[in-house]
Amino acid sequence: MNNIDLSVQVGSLKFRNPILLASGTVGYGNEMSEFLDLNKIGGIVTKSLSLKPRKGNPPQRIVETPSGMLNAIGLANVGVEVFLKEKIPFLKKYDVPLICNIAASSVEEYVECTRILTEEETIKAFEINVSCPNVKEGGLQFGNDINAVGKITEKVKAVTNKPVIIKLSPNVSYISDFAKVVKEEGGDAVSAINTLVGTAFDIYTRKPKIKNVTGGLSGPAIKPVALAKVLEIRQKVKIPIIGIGGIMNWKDIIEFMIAGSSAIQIGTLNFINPAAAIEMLKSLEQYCVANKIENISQLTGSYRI
Amino acid sequence: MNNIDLSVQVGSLKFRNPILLASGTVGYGNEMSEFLDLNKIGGIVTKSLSLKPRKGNPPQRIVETPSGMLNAIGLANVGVEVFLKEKIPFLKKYDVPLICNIAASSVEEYVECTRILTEEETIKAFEINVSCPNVKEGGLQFGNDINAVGKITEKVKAVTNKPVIIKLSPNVSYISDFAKVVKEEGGDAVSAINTLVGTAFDIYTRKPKIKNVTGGLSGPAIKPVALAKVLEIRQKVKIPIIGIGGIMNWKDIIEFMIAGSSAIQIGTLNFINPAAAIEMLKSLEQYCVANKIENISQLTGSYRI
Amino acid sequence: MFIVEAPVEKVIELDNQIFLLKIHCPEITRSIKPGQFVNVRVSETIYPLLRRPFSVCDVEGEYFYLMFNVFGEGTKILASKHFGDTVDILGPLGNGFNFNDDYETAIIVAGGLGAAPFPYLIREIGNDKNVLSFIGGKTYRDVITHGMKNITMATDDGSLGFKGNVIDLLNENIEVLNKSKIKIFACGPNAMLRALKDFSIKNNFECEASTECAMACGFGICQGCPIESTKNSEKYLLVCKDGPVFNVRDVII
Amino acid sequence: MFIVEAPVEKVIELDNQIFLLKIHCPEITRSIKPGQFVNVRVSETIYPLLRRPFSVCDVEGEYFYLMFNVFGEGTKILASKHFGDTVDILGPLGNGFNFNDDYETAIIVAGGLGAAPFPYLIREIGNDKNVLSFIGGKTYRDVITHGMKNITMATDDGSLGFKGNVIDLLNENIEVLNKSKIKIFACGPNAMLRALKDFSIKNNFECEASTECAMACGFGICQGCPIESTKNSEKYLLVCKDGPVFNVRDVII
Ligand SMILES: Cc1cc2nc3c(=O)[nH]c(=O)nc-3n(C[C@H](O)[C@H](O)[C@H](O)COP(=O)(O)OP(=O)(O)OC[C@H]3O[C@@H](n4cnc5c(N)ncnc54)[C@H](O)[C@@H]3O)c2cc1C
Ligand SMILES: Cc1cc2nc3c(=O)[nH]c(=O)nc-3n(C[C@H](O)[C@H](O)[C@H](O)COP(=O)(O)OP(=O)(O)OC[C@H]3O[C@@H](n4cnc5c(N)ncnc54)[C@H](O)[C@@H]3O)c2cc1C
Ligand SMILES: Cc1cc2nc3c(=O)[nH]c(=O)nc-3n(C[C@H](O)[C@H](O)[C@H](O)COP(=O)(O)O)c2cc1C
Ligand SMILES: Cc1cc2nc3c(=O)[nH]c(=O)nc-3n(C[C@H](O)[C@H](O)[C@H](O)COP(=O)(O)O)c2cc1C
Ligand code: FES
Ligand code: FES
Repeated sequence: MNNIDLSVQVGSLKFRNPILLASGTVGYGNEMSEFLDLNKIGGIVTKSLSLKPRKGNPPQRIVETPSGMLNAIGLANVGVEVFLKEKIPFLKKYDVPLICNIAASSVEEYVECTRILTEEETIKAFEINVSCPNVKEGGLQFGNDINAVGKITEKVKAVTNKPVIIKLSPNVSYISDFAKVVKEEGGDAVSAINTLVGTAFDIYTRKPKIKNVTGGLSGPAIKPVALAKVLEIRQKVKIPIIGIGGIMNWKDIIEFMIAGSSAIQIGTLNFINPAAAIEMLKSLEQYCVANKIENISQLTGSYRI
Repeated sequence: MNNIDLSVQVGSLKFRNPILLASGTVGYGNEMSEFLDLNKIGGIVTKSLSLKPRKGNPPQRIVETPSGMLNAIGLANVGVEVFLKEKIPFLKKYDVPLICNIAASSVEEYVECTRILTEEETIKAFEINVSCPNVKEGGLQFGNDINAVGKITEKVKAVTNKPVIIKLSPNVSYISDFAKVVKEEGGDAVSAINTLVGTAFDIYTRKPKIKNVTGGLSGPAIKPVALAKVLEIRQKVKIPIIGIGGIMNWKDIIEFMIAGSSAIQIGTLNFINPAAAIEMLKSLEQYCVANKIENISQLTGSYRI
Repeated sequence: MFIVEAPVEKVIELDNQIFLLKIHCPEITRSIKPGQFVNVRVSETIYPLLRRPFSVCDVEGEYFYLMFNVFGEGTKILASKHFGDTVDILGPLGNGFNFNDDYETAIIVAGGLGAAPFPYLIREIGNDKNVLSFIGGKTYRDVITHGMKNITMATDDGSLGFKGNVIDLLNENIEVLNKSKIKIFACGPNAMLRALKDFSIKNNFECEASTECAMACGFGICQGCPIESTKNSEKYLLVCKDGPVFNVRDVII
Repeated sequence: MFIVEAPVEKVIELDNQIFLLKIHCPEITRSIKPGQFVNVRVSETIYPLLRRPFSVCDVEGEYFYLMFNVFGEGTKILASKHFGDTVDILGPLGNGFNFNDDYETAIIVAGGLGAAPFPYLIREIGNDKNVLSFIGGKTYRDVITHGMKNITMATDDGSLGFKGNVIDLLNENIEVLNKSKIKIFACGPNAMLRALKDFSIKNNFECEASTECAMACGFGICQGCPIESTKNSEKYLLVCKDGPVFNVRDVII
C-alpha cells in the first residue's frame, strides 16, 4: 500500500492504528488472541477492574434488541490483584498498548486502583469508567454528576503519570459539559460513549428481560447518538476523543473520525466477528489511498459543515 | 371476541383503544385516511403547529440508520390559522379524538397558540412539544430546561380547560425530574419520548447526511431507551404516560403498557405501514383473551420486578 | 393508493448489472401513469427499515417492472428475489409526466439510472408523437438503452457515443431539437437536471423532470422530501406529492 | 476456535417442524465433541445482530448437523437456507459430555429440543456402552426421536407414551436404571434439569446436563452467560466456557 500512515495519537499516547478494543468486549485479551493477532491492534482496553473481584449481576444479563443489545453484566471482574497476577503475564507477551479500565464505587476506590496499577509498566494508560449504567452504587450517579467526574479526574491524575482517559456517559443532557470538566481537571482524553440506559420486558411473564431491570444499550442502533455526542464534544471542548458506539465496519470508523474522534473502540462487534478489527485495517488503507489521505489522523474532526 | 375492552384513559381523556398516531408522522390525517379508517384509531396527534407557518429545514431532512431514521424536518407546518381553516374541516368528519401538538420558540407563543386553538371544539387536548431537537431557537433548550418546561406547563394550563400533555425530551439526565415538574404545574399527562439527538456523516464528502447536521433518531433502534424512560417516570412520578418510541408491532404496544404507559403513539411505523395501527387491534384483543385481561388498561405499569 | 403484497414474477439482469424486477400487481397497473412511482418494502423484517422509492419502469398488462442497480442493502435484497417471493408495494405515488400536451416531438433525456421511467413513458406516448432519446452516462457501462427509441448516446469518457455530458450532446443536436415543437422529459442526477433547466430556459423548451431525494413515507406525511419552489419561497414543495415530476421552471433543483 | 463461512448442504424438515441443517465444515468436524456447540451468524446483515448458539447435533465425515425449530427471526432465516448458501460458523465452543467414564449404561434424558446434542453423543458412544433414551415433551409434537436409541417417551398430556414429565418417567423406570451402573446425559428446559438434578442426587446417579442461556459471544469475552456454582459462591461460572455441559452437582440451575 502506498505508504499510508494509520497511526494516531491521543494526547501523548501513540497507537499504530485507530482501532482499539472496547472495555468489556475483549475480556483480558486471551480469548481474542485466538482470532486475531493482538500485535496488529491499535490497543486493548481491559474489562473494568475494581479493587476487589466482583461477581456481577445474576442472569439474565443480555438480550438482543433491534440492531443492538442490552447488557447488565454488573462489572463482573477478577479484581486488581488477580488481574496483575494472572492476566498481565499473558498480555506482556504482546506488543500492544494496554489501557486499564477502572470502575469503582467511590472516589477513593478509583484512586486506590490507579495507584496499584500504575506500578505495572505494561499498562500504558487508564480509562476511568464513570459511566456504567448497570451498577447501582456509583455507576450512573458518578457519570451524571459533573462534580464527581471532575473530582475523580483530579484525584486519579494525582496518583499516576500515565495518561488518564475518562469514559463518559451518554445519559446526560450535555456531554460536553462533562468533557469540559475532565479537561479542566487535567484529564488527557475522553472516551465517548458508554452504553445508553434501556430496558425490555417479556410480555408474557411481564418481567424485565434483564434481571437487573435496565441494561446498557450498545451496537449499531446507538451509532447516530454516539456520533452526535462525539461531534458535540469536538465542537465545544479541545480534548482528544476516543469514539465508541455501534461501529460495525470500516466506514463507521471513518465516520467517527470525521466527527471528531482521534481513535475509536469497537465493542459489540467483537462478539459477532472477533476478527473484525484486523479485517478492517486494509479497507482503512484503501480509503486513504482513494481519498489522498497520507495519515489517517488527518480525518479527525474533518467534517465539512 | 370475548368482550375485551381496549379502551384506555389518560387523565380525563378517554380513547377507544391505546393506539394514537404520533405527531409528525400522520400529517393532518388526510393522507392516512386512504389507508385506514380514522374512526377506529385511538387518537390522532397533529404535526407540531406554530403560530405562523414554518418552512422547515432545507433538504436533506432524513436518512436511514440501523433500525432507525434521523429526521430534521424543522417543524415545517402550516401554522395555526391555516390549520383551523383548511385542515380542521377534514378532521371534523371523523369521530376520532384530535390532539393538537404545539411547538413554539417562546413561552408566549405556546400560550398564544393554545389560546387560539382551544376555541375549536374538535380539538380534545393539547400535546406540547418542548422537545424537538431540530429547531435551534427553543426546541432543545426548552426540553432540557426544567424551569422552562414548568413555566410552559403552567402558562398553557392557564389558558385552556382541555387536558395538556407535555411531550418530553429523552436527551436529559433524568426525564422523571421533568415529569415531576409537569405534574406540579398541573400538566395532565406526559408523552415520552421524542427523538434522540443523532447524526451521520457521508464519508466521501465528509458532510453531515442531514443538512441540519443533527437530527432526531426514531424507530425500533430507540425502543429500549424509550421503555427505560417510561419506566423511570412510572417509578418516580404519578402522572399518566403516553409511551412512544420504536413501536413496530402489537407486542411492542403491550411492552410499553407493561412499562407504565396508559396509551401509546406510533410514529415511524406509519411511514412503513400506514395501515399498521388498525391491523394491530385484533392482535391486542387476542393477547388479552389469551392472558385473561378484560380491560387492556390493566396492563399499564403491570411489570413484575 | 394501495398497499399490496405483490408476487414477484421474475428478476431479469440486463447488461451493466442493471436489474428489472417484474411484479404482478393489477392494483398498480390499473391506474399508474408514466413518471409515477411506488414505495417498496423489500423485506418483511425491520432491516432495511424504510421503504425504497422506485419509478415504475414499464407496464405490461397486470405486470409492472422496476429498473435498478444494486446500490445498497435494499436493492441488493430486491435483486435476489425469485419467482414465488413477494414484495410489499405502496402506490401509485406522486404525479407523472404530462405527455399529452401540445407538442410534436418528445425528447427523452436520461442520465444513468434516470432511464428508469422512460420505457413506460415511451410506450404510452406510442405513435402519437415523435420520440428522440438522448442518453448519457459516465462510461459505456452507465448508458441504459432498455425500452428507448431513436437513441443518441453520450459518455463522459467517450467510451460510447458522443464524448461529453448529455447537455453537451443536446447542444450538439440543437438543430434537430429546433426542427419541431418539442417537450423534454428528463430524469437523472441533480447536476444534470440543473444544467438541463438552464438549457431549456435558454432555448425556450418545455421541460419536465423527474427529481429524486431521500424519502421516508412517499405519500406526504413525513415532510422528508422538500424541494424549493420558484413560485413561493415561503414553502417547500414535496417531491413525493407535488412531484416527483416537475416543470423545471417551477423548482430550484 | 475457527470462524468459517461454511457452505450449506441442505435443510431437512423432520416431522413436527423440526429442521436439520447440514453444513460442510471440516474445520469443525475435525475436533468437535458431543455436547459442544457452535455460534452461528445467520445473516451477513446486521439483522439479526448477534450470533445464535446451537449444539452440534450430529457429525458425518466433513459435514455436521444442527437441529432446531423456528423460534424467532434467527431460526426462521436458518430454516430458509438452501444449497449454495453459506452460514458463518464460530466454534467449536464449550466443553462437551464426558462419555468415556466408567459406567455401563448411558441414560439419555431429553426434553423437547434438548434432543439436539444426542444423535452425535449416541453415535460416539457407539457400542462401548448401553444406551437408553428417555424423551419428553409437552405433547406428541414435541417429542423428538431423531438419532435416538432404545427410546421410552413421555408427554405431559399423554398424547404419546407415558403421561407425565420425563422425571416421572424415570421414576417409573427406576428399577431399570438401578440394574447397571449408569450415567445420565441430559438436555432440556431448566425446570426439567432442576428436577433431574434432585432425582440424580436422591438416587445417587452421575448426571451431566447441557444447559442453556442467553449468550452474546459464546467464547468467554462478554460475561453474558453466568451460572451459579455450588463450589464457589463468589464467582459465577460461564455457560459458554465452563459449560454448556456441567455435572449437575456443580451448578445451581
Ligand atoms: C421518486 C423516486 C424514484 C426513484 N426511482 C428509482 C428507479 O427507478 N431506479 C433506481 O435504481 N432508483 C430509483 N430511485 C432511487 C432509489 O430509491 C434508491 O436507489 C434506493 O433507495 C437505494 O436503496 P438501497 O437500500 O439499495 O440503498 P441505501 O442503502 O438506501 O443507500 C445507500 C446510501 O445512499 C443513500 N441514498 C439512497 N437513496 C438516496 C436518495 N434517493 N437520495 C439521497 N441519498 C440516498 C442512503 O442514504 C445511503 O447512505 C428513486 C428515488 C426516488 C425518490
Ligand atoms: C449452548 C446452547 C446450545 C443450543 N442448542 C440449540 C439447539 O441445538 N437447537 C435449538 O433449537 N436451540 C438451541 N439453543 C437455543 C438457541 O440458541 C435459540 O433457540 C436461538 O437463539 C433462537 O434464535 P431466534 O433468532 O430464532 O430466536 P430469537 O428471536 O433470538 O428469540 C426469541 C426470543 O427468545 C429469547 N431467547 C432466545 N434464545 C434464548 C435463550 N437461549 N435463553 C433465553 N431467551 C432466549 C430471545 O431473547 C427472544 O426474546 C441453544 C442455546 C445454547 C446457549
Ligand atoms: C457486554 C458488554 C460489557 C461491557 N462492559 C464494560 C465495562 O466493563 N466497562 C466499560 O467501560 N464499558 C463496558 N461496556 C461498554 C463498551 O465498552 C462500549 O462503550 C459500548 O458497548 C458501546 O460500543 P459498541 O456499540 O461498539 O458496543 C460493555 C459493553 C458490553 C456490550
Ligand atoms: C419525520 C418525523 C417528524 C416528526 N415530527 C414531530 C413533530 O412535529 N412534533 C413532535 O412532537 N414530534 C415529532 N416527531 C417525533 C414523533 O412524534 C415520535 O415522538 C418519535 O418519532 C418516536 O417515535 P417512533 O420511534 O415511533 O417514530 C417526528 C418524528 C419523525 C420521524
Ligand atoms: S417522503 Fe414523506 S412527505 Fe415526501
Ligand atoms: S456468551 Fe459471552 S461470555 Fe459466555
